Amino acid sequence: MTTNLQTEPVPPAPAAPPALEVRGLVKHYPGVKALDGVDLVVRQNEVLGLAGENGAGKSTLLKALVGLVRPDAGEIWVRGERVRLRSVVDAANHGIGMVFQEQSLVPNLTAAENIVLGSEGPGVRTGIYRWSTMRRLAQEQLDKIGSHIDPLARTDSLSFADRQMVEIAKVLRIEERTSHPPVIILDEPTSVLESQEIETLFTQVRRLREFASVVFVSHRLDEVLDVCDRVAVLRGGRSVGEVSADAEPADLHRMMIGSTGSDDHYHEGVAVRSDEPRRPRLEVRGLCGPSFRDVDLDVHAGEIVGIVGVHGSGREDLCRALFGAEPTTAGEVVLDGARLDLSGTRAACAAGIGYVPAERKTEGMVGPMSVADNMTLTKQAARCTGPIVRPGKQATLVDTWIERLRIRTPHRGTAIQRLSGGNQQKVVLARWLVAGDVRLLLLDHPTRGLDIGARSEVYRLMRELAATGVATVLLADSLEEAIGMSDRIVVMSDGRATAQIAAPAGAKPTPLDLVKEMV
Amino acid sequence: MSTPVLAQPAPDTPVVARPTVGRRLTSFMPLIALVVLLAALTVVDPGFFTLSSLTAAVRTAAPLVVLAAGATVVVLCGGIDLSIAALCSLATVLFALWLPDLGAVTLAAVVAATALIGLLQGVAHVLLRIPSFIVTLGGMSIYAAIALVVSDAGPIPLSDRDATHWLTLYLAGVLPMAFVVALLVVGVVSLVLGLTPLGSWVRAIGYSESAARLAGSPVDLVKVGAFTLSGACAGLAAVMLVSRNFSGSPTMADNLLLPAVAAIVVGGTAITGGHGSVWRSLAGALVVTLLRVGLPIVGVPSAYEQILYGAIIVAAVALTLDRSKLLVIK
Amino acid sequence: TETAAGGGAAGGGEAAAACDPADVQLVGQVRNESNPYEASWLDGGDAFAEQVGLTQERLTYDGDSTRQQEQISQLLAGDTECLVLNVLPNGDSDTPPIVEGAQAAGAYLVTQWNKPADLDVTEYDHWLSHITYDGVASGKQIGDALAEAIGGSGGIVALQGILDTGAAKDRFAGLEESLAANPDVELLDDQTANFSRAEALEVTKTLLTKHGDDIKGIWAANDDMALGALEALQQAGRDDVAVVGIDAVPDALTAIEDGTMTATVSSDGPWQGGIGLAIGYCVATGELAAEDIADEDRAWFAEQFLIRQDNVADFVSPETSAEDFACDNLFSRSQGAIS
Amino acid sequence: MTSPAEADTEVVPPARRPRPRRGVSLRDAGPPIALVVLFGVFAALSPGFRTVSNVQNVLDAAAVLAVVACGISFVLMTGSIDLSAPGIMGASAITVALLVANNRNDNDLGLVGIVVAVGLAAALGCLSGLALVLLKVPSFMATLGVSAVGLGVATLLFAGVQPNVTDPLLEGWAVERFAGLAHLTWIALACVLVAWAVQRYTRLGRYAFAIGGAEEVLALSGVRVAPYKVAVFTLAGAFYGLAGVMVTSQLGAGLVQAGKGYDFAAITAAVVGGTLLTGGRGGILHSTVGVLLVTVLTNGLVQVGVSPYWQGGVQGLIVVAAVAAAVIPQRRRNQVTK
Ligand SMILES: Nc1ncnc2c1ncn2[C@@H]1O[C@H](COP(=O)(O)OP(=O)(O)OP(=O)(O)O)[C@@H](O)[C@H]1O
Ligand SMILES: Nc1ncnc2c1ncn2[C@@H]1O[C@H](COP(=O)(O)OP(=O)(O)OP(=O)(O)O)[C@@H](O)[C@H]1O
Ligand SMILES: [Mg+2]
Ligand SMILES: [Mg+2]
Repeated sequence: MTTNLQTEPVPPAPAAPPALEVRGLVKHYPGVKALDGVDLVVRQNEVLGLAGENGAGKSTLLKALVGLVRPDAGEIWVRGERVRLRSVVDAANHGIGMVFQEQSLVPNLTAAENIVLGSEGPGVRTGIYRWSTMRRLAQEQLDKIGSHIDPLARTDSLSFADRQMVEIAKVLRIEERTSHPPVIILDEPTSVLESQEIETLFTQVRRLREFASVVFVSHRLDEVLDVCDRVAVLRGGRSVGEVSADAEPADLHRMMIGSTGSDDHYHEGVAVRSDEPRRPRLEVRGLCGPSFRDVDLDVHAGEIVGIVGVHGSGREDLCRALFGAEPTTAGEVVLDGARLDLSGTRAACAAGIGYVPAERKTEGMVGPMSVADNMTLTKQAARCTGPIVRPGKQATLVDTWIERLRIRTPHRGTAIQRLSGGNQQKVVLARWLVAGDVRLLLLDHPTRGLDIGARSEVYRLMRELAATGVATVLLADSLEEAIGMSDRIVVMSDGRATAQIAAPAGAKPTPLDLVKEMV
Repeated sequence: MSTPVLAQPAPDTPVVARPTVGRRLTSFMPLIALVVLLAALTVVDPGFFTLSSLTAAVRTAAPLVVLAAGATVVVLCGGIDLSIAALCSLATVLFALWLPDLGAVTLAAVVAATALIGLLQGVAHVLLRIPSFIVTLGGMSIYAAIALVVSDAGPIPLSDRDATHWLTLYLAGVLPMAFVVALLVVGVVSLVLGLTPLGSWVRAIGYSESAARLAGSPVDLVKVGAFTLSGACAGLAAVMLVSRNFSGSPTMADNLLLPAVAAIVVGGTAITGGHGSVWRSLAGALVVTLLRVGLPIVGVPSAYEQILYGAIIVAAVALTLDRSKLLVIK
Repeated sequence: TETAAGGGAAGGGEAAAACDPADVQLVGQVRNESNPYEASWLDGGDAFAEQVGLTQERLTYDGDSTRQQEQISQLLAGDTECLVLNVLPNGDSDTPPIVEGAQAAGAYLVTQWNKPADLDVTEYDHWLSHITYDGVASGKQIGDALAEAIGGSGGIVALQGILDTGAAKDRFAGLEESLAANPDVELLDDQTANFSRAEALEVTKTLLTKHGDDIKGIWAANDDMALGALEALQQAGRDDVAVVGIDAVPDALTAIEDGTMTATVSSDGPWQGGIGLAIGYCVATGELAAEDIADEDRAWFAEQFLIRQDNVADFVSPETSAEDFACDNLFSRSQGAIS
Repeated sequence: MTSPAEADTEVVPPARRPRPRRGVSLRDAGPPIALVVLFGVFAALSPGFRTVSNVQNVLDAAAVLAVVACGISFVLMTGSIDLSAPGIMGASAITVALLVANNRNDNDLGLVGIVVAVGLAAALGCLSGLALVLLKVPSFMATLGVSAVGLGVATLLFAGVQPNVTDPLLEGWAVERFAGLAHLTWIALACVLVAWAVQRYTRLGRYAFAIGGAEEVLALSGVRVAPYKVAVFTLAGAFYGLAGVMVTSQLGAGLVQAGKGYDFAAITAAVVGGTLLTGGRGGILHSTVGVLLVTVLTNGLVQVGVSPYWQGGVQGLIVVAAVAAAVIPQRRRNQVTK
């Protein structure tokens, strides 16, 4: 296993100029140096991975490459020519296109329109739409990535993963836009995809390499190493080196955080659990809702129960229903012996339930508000700081949690939308912890978009909470996560809980065991 | 068990983002707009800048300030209350009708009644999921009809002018009592929003209601509360109008709706919710009042007055709105 | 002829200083300039001001009660010693605060059209006069004219004005009197069209389909609505329906000349705009003492005429002459005190 | 850690999915149902209501509001609001009355006059759009300001004397009928069709829809949003201008107040029809249903004989009830209503 550790960027190959080159890029935000002299080279016909912790500056760098971020200093060269990118159109004309970390589709347009948006070409003639052409253009893109979406379906009626495929189909339109080999940037495209879709995507990425360059960002390091030819690493807004594709995830990780990490990031055994049989903390009996039926579920205090299932298995709705955010039609839920009122989120909160939604941007956080406000949004937190908010007390409380969760933010008063995705997620999680009285946590993809370090930290946190007796329901990002974190795994398929698999430390099931139950 | 070594505290010690001078200025823009407008009016007609003239202006502005203050909270929550003016008219009628029987408690009764009506509106909004625009638009015509019927379609003179006399007095000889009350309302609402979690709930609801709800904030309660406050403020403004007109009338305040919303927006509160504050509406209401009375008084002809009013009000908003807080302007 | 006493702000008119005619400030205030009647009112005020070598300050408040109050109180916060106001209050309830304000500030005030019945002009010494037209009489006059036009029997519909205005109520009361006197005329329906031409058009169309040929006549509380009704009739192809209104606006007079409209009642805008200022001017300059105005001239009905095709020519271009506004001739158009 | 390849076995046959939505759905059925119900109730209550001539009357009465609603729908689609109708309609009404044959001057421009008036209205609408995108003034205020400007311009042109229209073309619009409906009604119908085609088949219309859905995403896709916003307001202004001309034709005179009340009436109609004020949902057909609903309501209350004192109140109550009923099929637990 050779690890190619280099601290200097690779000099551009003498023969062909690199597809894209970045020299000394700097970007300051109030209180943060998002980019601090980044150098990066994207060769032609290669897949370049970009790795780094949350907040390392990956998205900022990539946005600079598509003209969305105006760098304070530094140069961008495209195919040996220095360019100034002022807008997305500018970048597209230079053959650079990007799939953004946060989904960026117009929900009320059809998938076809989204795919050709901004580069309709023959789809629009003198301002008049030609729906059949549009449809054909979109279908061509969708065929490329093997997606079976109806191009004329409204985007907001598609599933999250389908929408991601639409985005990828859309960025591939760049091929049509330039005669040059394009550079396609994918910022964490896989964080919401299932493995089947990920595989389709990778096939596409490999196909793209034939005629284009691809920049690929993911926090799943194995995935990065699997698909990329080379992985460049960012840390604190600087390029710290690169590794080749045959490196081990651990090496990559080490480079990302600048020190040695540990493989054991699921922290099994941190939680201390008494084995005496007690009444479960959460008892779900025959619960029916919009997309699940007759679900029975027990979660004991201090237990982490993972729920796995394919798309449409109804696990997400089940979670929301337990939090009172989705209506139920039948069934009963008992929390610590008291019947739970499922009529609304407030009742659930009051009963000590916390919920971390999967769609962070729209449901998890209030973007323009500060980290502190986001953290103390719950009624419980309000009780903590008293009916009259004492700024000092609130600040201490918030600062404690910023420190405990190592949230990278310039200040507690910074608007949460200015934080990197991972740090945002930590704030959302912290919301349920500040009051200190949460009894049941419903975590829907809590580590979506988090780097290994942050992820590990979240895992540790879950274990610690479990140790203090918090019951946790986890909808994991991947089967591995579900297996690693859960004490017990419930498999859901078609809206029913079909199997239960014990997963105690030391006797974990394999992913295959789960998959067998899921189909 | 080994804990993984995590990222060290960020090497570049983050500096606290301190507001720049420009940023500080933007938060005072409503006041600056007010001063600029006053200066401009004084330049056109030096007689305008006298103590008695200013006193008259703030006295005039008092009901508008109260109306706008209440509705601001609804706007901050992302809704809108179009019923304030009609409710205020109805309240003037109720006040005049109830005064002979209720005497000293009429004020409290009227404010309680309008608060209750506001509450009902809020409940209809959150329970039936009808957009606030429609609930309050419907409310507007319903209250107008009730006012017309209970007043028998005419003004009702005050049976006892002393009941509202205190509102027409002057504090320290110059500060009209009605305006003092308006300032109190603004102060109390600002304090409550600033010192309790209500403030951040209101803003969270305005920015992103679903996130606020999933964070377990009492969304429905806060919204109903906002409508209740808005109703109560309409009742209080009605008493001010009655004290000025010595009667209640079923259409007395109807024309205050657009000025009140204009006051909120001119103050720099985002009509889409989230960003803004009550004191901004105070400044906005003063700007709007100056425009309404100042332009004709300094001698602008009627047709040009409207054109100027339109232009200035747009310019004022262009000045006061803090765009750094808003991603898109709708 | 200055007296040492100076301001009239305190106490009232006993020792009111006579103003230099050049110092008198004339203000006319109406709802808006975008309707012919009120525009002509302000023009009448201008004509009078020119006659005495002054200019009139034209104020409009867009039918907005609060805005009217705001303007008045701002005006009264300035120099009020020789201020003369000729005001059209938006509604009855708007009159008391204007009166109180003028009284306290010592400005000379004449109001027109709207006044609560229980507000007594003689209790004030700066509120010089209140002028109005007898709405009950005019409502009855046109009601009778309408009854006559449809041959004394048949169905009519009424278009009411803004429901909470005194004018609308009085005029409708006049119609009811007329109906009592013409038992064969039946009121099929009454609706409000808020004194608006556009609303009258819509409402009339609906009423025409509702009552069809039963409608023989339309009684409108003002000419604007009558004109809207005429348009509706034209669009429905009906020329057998008599229409009456009030105000004698130019278009209505034309319609009467053409025979499409039956009758209206004159309200003389230019005269109203001048007379209010004239009364105030005469008192302010000391040519007329407020105490000398007879009680029956403090609140009075002005002369009005029923206009029909036979006499319409006399009213087509209302003229005001200087002598209408002479200080000794101010109350010549009085039809008697408001009871 | 297992590599993703290992988990390949996770591949499963396409799971049961909700059918993605295409075009119209049951969610949009509320307002039309409310319209039918309301129509039925009035027809049952009042014999006068269910006559053919009254149905014609309702359609005629809906004409102007329908044209205003066409304009306002585009603006609402983008998530903005437009209160400029009264001012723009007033300005265009006076302008057209002064340009076609009239009693104030010797102009007799006929159709050209109409085009000029609509052009002026479009320019005023454009002004709202520019204030929105250049000065970044929220549309609520920008259009309120433009409305005041329009009224001012109208008052200036009005100059105290009502211009009466004698132009046969314009007068004919209101008086002459084709297939039982006034020409104005056919004009309104044409407007609705044109507006619908614009919404459905032009880039402007689709982008307006998209701006309401996710404005920032358009920018990310390299679409410059500002010109489309200005265009939307200009288009809306043109519709208001035409509506002003139609009112002038109906009344036979140019009135400054020609557009009074049409702003809120049109917004109500649009919202009752199922357009969201936050943008991105609804459209011309929705608004047209809303216009019919509101007009049927106004007409029906008169036909049924509700006291004029109560009419406004009853109308408000029914509008609220209709919207409440219409949102029932689309009610979700965590739904945001603003
Ligand atoms: N618009 C902004 N305003 C202020 N600070 C910002 C802004 N965008 C990013 N930052 C800051 O710049 C730094 C880099 O952020 P960036 O989004 O590039 O990180 P990232 O590497 O993409 O992280 P993640 O893996 O979580 O997506 C972070 O500290 C972030 O808080
Ligand atoms: N209110 C609803 N009405 C009808 N169908 C719904 C509703 N809510 C969700 N669904 C559908 O029910 C199915 C279950 O959805 P859910 O998102 O809970 O699945 P999931 O197992 O969480 O999938 P994933 O792995 O993608 O998170 C989906 O097909 C979803 O689109
Ligand atoms: Mg990122
Ligand atoms: Mg899911």
